[in-house]
Amino acid sequence: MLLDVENVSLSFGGIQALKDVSFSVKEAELFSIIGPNGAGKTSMLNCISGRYMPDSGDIRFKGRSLKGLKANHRPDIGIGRTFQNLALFDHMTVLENILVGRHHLMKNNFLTGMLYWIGGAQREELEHRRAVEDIIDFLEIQHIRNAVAGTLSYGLRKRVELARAVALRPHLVLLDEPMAGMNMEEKEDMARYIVDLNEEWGMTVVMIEHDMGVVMDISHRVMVLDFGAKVVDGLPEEVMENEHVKQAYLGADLGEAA
Amino acid sequence: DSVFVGHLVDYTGPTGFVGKTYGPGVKDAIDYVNAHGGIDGTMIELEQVDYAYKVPEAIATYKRWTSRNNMVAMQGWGTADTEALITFVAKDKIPVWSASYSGHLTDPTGKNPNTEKPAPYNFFYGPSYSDGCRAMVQWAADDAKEKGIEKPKFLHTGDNHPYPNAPKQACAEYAEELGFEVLPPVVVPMAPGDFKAQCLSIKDSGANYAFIGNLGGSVVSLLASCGTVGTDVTYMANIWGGDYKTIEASNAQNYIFPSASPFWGAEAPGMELVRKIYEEGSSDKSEKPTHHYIRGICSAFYMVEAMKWAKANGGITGENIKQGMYATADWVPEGLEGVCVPSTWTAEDHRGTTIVSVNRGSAVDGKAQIEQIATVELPRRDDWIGY
Amino acid sequence: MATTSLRPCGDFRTTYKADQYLLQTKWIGIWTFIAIGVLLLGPLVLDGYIISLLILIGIYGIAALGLNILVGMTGQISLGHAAFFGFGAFSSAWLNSTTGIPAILTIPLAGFMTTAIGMIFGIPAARIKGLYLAIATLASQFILQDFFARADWFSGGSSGSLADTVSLFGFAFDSDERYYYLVLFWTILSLVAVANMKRSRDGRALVAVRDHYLSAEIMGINLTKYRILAFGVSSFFAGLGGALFGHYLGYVSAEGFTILLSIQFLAMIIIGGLGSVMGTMLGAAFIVLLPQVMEALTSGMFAMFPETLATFSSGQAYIKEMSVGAAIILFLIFEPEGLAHRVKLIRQSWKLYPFSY
Amino acid sequence: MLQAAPDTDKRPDDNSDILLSVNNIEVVYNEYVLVLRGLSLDVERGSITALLGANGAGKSTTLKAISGLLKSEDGEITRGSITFDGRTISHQDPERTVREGIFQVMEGRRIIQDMTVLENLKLGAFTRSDKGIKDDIDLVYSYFPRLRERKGLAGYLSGGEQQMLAIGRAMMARPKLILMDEPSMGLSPLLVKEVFGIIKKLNEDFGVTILLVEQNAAMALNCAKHGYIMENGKIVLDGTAEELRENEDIKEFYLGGGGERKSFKNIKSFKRRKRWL
Amino acid sequence: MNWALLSQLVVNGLIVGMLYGVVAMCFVLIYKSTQVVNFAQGEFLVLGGWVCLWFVTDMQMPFVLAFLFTLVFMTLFGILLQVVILRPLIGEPIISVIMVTIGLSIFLQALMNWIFGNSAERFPPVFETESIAIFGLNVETAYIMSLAMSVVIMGAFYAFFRFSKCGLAMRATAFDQQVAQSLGISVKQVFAMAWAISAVVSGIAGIVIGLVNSVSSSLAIIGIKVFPAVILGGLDSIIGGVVGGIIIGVLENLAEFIDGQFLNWGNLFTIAPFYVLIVILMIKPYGLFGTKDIERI
Ligand SMILES: Nc1ncnc2c1ncn2[C@@H]1O[C@H](COP(=O)(O)OP(=O)(O)OP(=O)(O)O)[C@@H](O)[C@H]1O
Ligand SMILES: Nc1ncnc2c1ncn2[C@@H]1O[C@H](COP(=O)(O)OP(=O)(O)OP(=O)(O)O)[C@@H](O)[C@H]1O
Ligand SMILES: [Mg+2]
Ligand SMILES: [Mg+2]
Repeated sequence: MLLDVENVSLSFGGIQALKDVSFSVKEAELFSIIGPNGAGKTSMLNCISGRYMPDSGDIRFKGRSLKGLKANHRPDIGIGRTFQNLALFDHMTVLENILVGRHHLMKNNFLTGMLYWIGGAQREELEHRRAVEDIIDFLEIQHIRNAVAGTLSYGLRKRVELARAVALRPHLVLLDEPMAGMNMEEKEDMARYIVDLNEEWGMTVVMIEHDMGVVMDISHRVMVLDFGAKVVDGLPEEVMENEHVKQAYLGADLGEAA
Repeated sequence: DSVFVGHLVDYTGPTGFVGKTYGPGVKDAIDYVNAHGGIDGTMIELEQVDYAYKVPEAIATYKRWTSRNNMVAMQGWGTADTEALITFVAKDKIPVWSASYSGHLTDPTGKNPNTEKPAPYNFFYGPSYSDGCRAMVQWAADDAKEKGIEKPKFLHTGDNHPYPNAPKQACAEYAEELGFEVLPPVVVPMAPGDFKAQCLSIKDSGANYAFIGNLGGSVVSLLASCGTVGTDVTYMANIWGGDYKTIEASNAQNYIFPSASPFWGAEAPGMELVRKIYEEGSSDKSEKPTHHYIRGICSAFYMVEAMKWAKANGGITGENIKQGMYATADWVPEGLEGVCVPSTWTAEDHRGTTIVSVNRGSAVDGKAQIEQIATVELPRRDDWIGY
Repeated sequence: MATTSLRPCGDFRTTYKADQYLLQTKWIGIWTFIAIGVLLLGPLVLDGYIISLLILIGIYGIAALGLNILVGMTGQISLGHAAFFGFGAFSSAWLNSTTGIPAILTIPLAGFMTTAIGMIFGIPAARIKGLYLAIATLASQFILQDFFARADWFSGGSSGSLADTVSLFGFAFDSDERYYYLVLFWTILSLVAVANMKRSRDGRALVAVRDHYLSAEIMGINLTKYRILAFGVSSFFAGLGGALFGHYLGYVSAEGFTILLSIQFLAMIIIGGLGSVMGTMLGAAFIVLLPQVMEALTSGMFAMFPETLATFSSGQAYIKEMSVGAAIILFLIFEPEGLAHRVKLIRQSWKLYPFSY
Repeated sequence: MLQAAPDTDKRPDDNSDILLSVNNIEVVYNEYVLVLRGLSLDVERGSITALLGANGAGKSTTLKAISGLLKSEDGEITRGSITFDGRTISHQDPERTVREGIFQVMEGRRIIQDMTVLENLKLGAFTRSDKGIKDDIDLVYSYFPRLRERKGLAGYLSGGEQQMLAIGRAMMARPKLILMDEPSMGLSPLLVKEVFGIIKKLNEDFGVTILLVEQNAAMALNCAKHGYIMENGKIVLDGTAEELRENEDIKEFYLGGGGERKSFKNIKSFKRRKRWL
Repeated sequence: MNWALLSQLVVNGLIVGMLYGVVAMCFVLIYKSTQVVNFAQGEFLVLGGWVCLWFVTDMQMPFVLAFLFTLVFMTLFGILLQVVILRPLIGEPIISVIMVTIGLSIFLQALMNWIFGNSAERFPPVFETESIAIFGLNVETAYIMSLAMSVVIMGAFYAFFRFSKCGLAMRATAFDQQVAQSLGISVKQVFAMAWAISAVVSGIAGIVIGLVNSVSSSLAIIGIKVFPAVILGGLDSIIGGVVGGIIIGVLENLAEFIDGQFLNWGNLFTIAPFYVLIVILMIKPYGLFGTKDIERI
């Protein structure tokens, strides 16, 4: 098991965002979390990526407990993510945004950075630039490479966020509603990227998504949260059969692609 | 022909309170000299620049004058610009008459162990801050005797800045000599505000005499606050801290302060000329001038006469003017008898005068009433040069 | 959408290296070198006044550059920069007089001393953000100012301290013309250094912290470290500038490192353009020249029509000062994003010429 | 419980006059980025009109151009005009436009995070002075019961909850015309249906005209009467909802294939992007 | 331990602090509705002082009348300011607007020096008793006036932001001008109102300060002196402003006490508030009552 979440609970003042949720994600799996709005999906990701510390329970990654591991150290052990409400660096170009993803892989610092040519900063920058360009090509955002992120359209920003997360070179990548605000065609592209990340780049993916069509088709296993508690997890088909899910999430007529 | 003299003033900046009254004195005086034949025919081209007490502006302006107008002498203003320019003027050999009277400006050779910072081209008319304070203390000593206080207490008030601090140490030492008990100083910000707290400390410390190192609004606030609190302490000011405006604005009582010239309206042979200068001058006549204005005139006239000497002895150059300052002893500019105190500058000692007149001022229903109550002549002690 | 890219047409890059050049296009490169050439020849043609202005612009520019790293790049407003500037001036003088290290070396050393102080005063940034932090930096201003006046051993107290003339292998930078080259050297060095930093790892990290510190943290950036380091780096340039200032005057006095100067530094970078390297220099020039220009204008006006303006003659000084204030206001009304932004737009328009979009 | 806003109590079908018309506008950002290249569209009074298009096509820009919110992003209309109810509203202050009855639901929630849910709803009705406000708040709560429970600051709401609030705010405003920018974004399938229900209700019961930008084309074309497709800042196709639903390209690129859709999983090969220009 | 002195200092601190509080409120008001920190605040105060003095001395008005006229003047001044200078800056980077207020302070400073002169001028006696004794400490009557006023103003502000629609509109504008506009809020009007109110309150404070210290341009520094107070209370909290003001006032006086009695270190009066400020901020990064910004992604 790559990721084990064990009885994690989290509450904010009155609100119980998570009630001891447990699940685990296998190596190279494409795992989806679904559930009504406010069910606690994003909170779950926040716990894994270190934004929140669970009140109780434990999260183990590669067998190692994440207790007390600061958020900014988690990329080092291989956790990367995107955000539901866009969180790009609005005044940087797309290129710089993605390069920030390489931060934890780079060595050069203020001093060598200032000297640049002396002390190998330049070499390093170029190496990583190359890596980033591969990601750019893969996600087909060449045309906006030098655009200022803040000026991009919503859908494009989503894509840049994915690029930035991929740039972290994570084992486990957490995607929070990667397809929000995309039309069918773009969702198909996005789905292709995610599947490729999973199959070709060998990344383990945990994805939150409301588009049942996508979730059903591409995810290996699905977990359903409601009111902070886990309802079921299992193969997509099984989950869709679950009465509770039909009622609370899909609404009467089941399985239909949103 | 003409020679160029630069004139730095602060009308709009933090020291505008007194700057506005000193600057015009210098300008009117120079205008008067020009109007009456200049320096034996040579006109003085005076450029007045308000640098608002900002150092970089002072430097830039100075550089413009030296490089574009080949300035031969300069009338400066405050501590900030004077100190920033010390080394420049020494290098360029341009004598400066500042309105900053810091003791360490009086040491042209830097032989004083306390400072070791030579200021060969800096001059000013009037007692140094240190001497001014010493004079106050000396007067206080006599005053205490009269009042029959056997071990009077003295303290220094003022912000923790170069200007108020300038006389602090020197003055305290002299006070000790004269048998005062010197209390720890009370720090009063240079910016005005409510100073009742400080007044309470002063009151509580049981001081008999307090020296006020600040100037302008800050002094007004201090005196006002202390007036409200009700301290029976005799406040003695730095030369810039005492004038009718301060007294009227703060409604001060029995306020002691030094001066190096008569006040406006006083009778002295030289006041004739002062009045002429004022009337012919361009300064606004809305309010009557203070003694700072008159000191401005003196400062200008010493420069002018030094220039006269220089012209007679090989041309008006910075060096010659400097020599001109050393030419006469017990020197009073012609026509200003009884206005400018007889002064002597030498190559080792730039203390122009050590004679200080002590005044007492009180506000009587909103109008200041000022009387001279003593004249103190301090010894020219060597260990006091430059500090 | 290629329109959002800031590349001029007909300028294609074949390698990533080429794409990361400091001087983005051939023409910028050429112009830069021409500019440097002109600056090098400056003293031969220009008079002392201009030289001294250039020196001041250089010195303040270096310090402002530091502030821009803090405010422009990291988004931490500081109201205490003048204090660090002053600290640099005193440290260099102090080092040089006590240890006897030659001034040419104490200047950068002063920079490092200031870095240390800056990081100490930067510690609050670990927890405090935005305007709260800005006011907290006011503390460093007042505390250091108090220290200058108090610590006679360090600053010479009320009578200030002497700063030796800088000299290198017997060549003394004792005239403005000579000192100019020293300042020019450090200015160019600082500009290049900061420009380099901006395009490398830690520079990006700083901007990331400014733009969205939450996601920056998730991207593996240690917020506290960078927030405090930003203070350190910015103080280095403040100290460097201060040291150059001190040795230029030859005499350092606690007067003049007040909050007013701190605010002027802020003015420089805001007018120049937050986060822009070249802009900082433009801003410094703007602030240094503005009073000079206004002086010239007002006195010129009064010289031209003495009688019509006679009634105001007493107000000349005030009119000048007012116009300084007004100039700042008007400038920001018409160019709220600073000079750098305007320059960029102009570049855009001629790149896309003749097709305006 | 709810009185319809005045002058909108006609049946949606019996009025075919144009409420909003955008004539050949050109929009430029920061003086050099041309985004809308001569775009025109009409919105019929009392109808729902859908505006579809790829990411970056300029949909949000179009809406901002109408509501006047471009200015605060250094955008400006350099050519063409926009008329609302016969009055030209291009270049006029946004608050004015709102008072005249155009309300925009902005992309990406844009709720006021440091206020409570209730305060946000109250602000939605800022331009209103009638008595109905209280009832409408209850109405919003009846649609989104989750919101009633959330007493804290709106900033702490979940993405979807914020989206609900954004829509609720629009319901509070009761304008003549609502510009909806991707209302269903980030909502669970159940709520997506709910939201389109609301849109219909607003339109039918309260006679609010709606210009709907939506990525969920299927849903959008279901409830819309008219539709526009845009590409790179131009309208490339328009017609009644039925026509569009039948159009092959629309089927392929917006509705997801013809009859039965192929699984997302098998879309491996590059697909030739059909472009109308 | 000198209890008499201590108590007197504390009383003084409370009273002076109250005045800081009033000035602090002016900051908060502007900040709350525009996110701008007004560096020209000090000049606003002095302007109020000068204008009132002018009405009293040159126009020979009775004080009360002059007081009211001053408030009217300040209102107009505030609105004018917004129309001429701040309106064009709507939607521009906040820091630029802050910079503009700095430019404004330079401008006003010079203008007032020119018109009213650089020296300090004293109000003719306004109250029949210049000062009254509280716990053995003589306090200027003017302070009592300000005390009463500040309580009223505080109440008014509180109600204003709590209950009125404008209050909401202001907060919305502060959060995001674009969103505010999209809701039909006129950012212009909000700004105009904020600056007008703030100017008026500044006027009141300015008059009090003038009565106590005599009016002089250098009083503008108080604008910067209250920064710690504002921050201490929390930038966006009216009550916080006042509490902060009082705390700083008392702190200054306690510092003076400790300094004068024990340390003799000098200058604690000016520096101490800042040390304390930093300590408190380290514990409560948003001041005592400031709302913390939402850290949610
Ligand atoms: N920092 C916080 N403070 C207070 N409440 C919070 C916080 N974060 C989340 N919540 C609450 O916890 C609940 C779960 O939030 P979360 O964002 O995890 O929902 P979600 O499953 O992502 O919903 P959606 O699908 O709409 O994004 C929500 O009701 C939200 O109000
Ligand atoms: N402030 C801005 N400055 C410069 N360019 C901008 C700005 N805002 C948007 N753009 C550009 O305008 C184009 C259209 O943006 P817009 O947001 O209208 O697209 P959209 O149709 O809403 O896309 P999406 O469906 O992803 O929201 C994009 O290419 C974007 O880069
Ligand atoms: Mg979520
Ligand atoms: Mg959009």
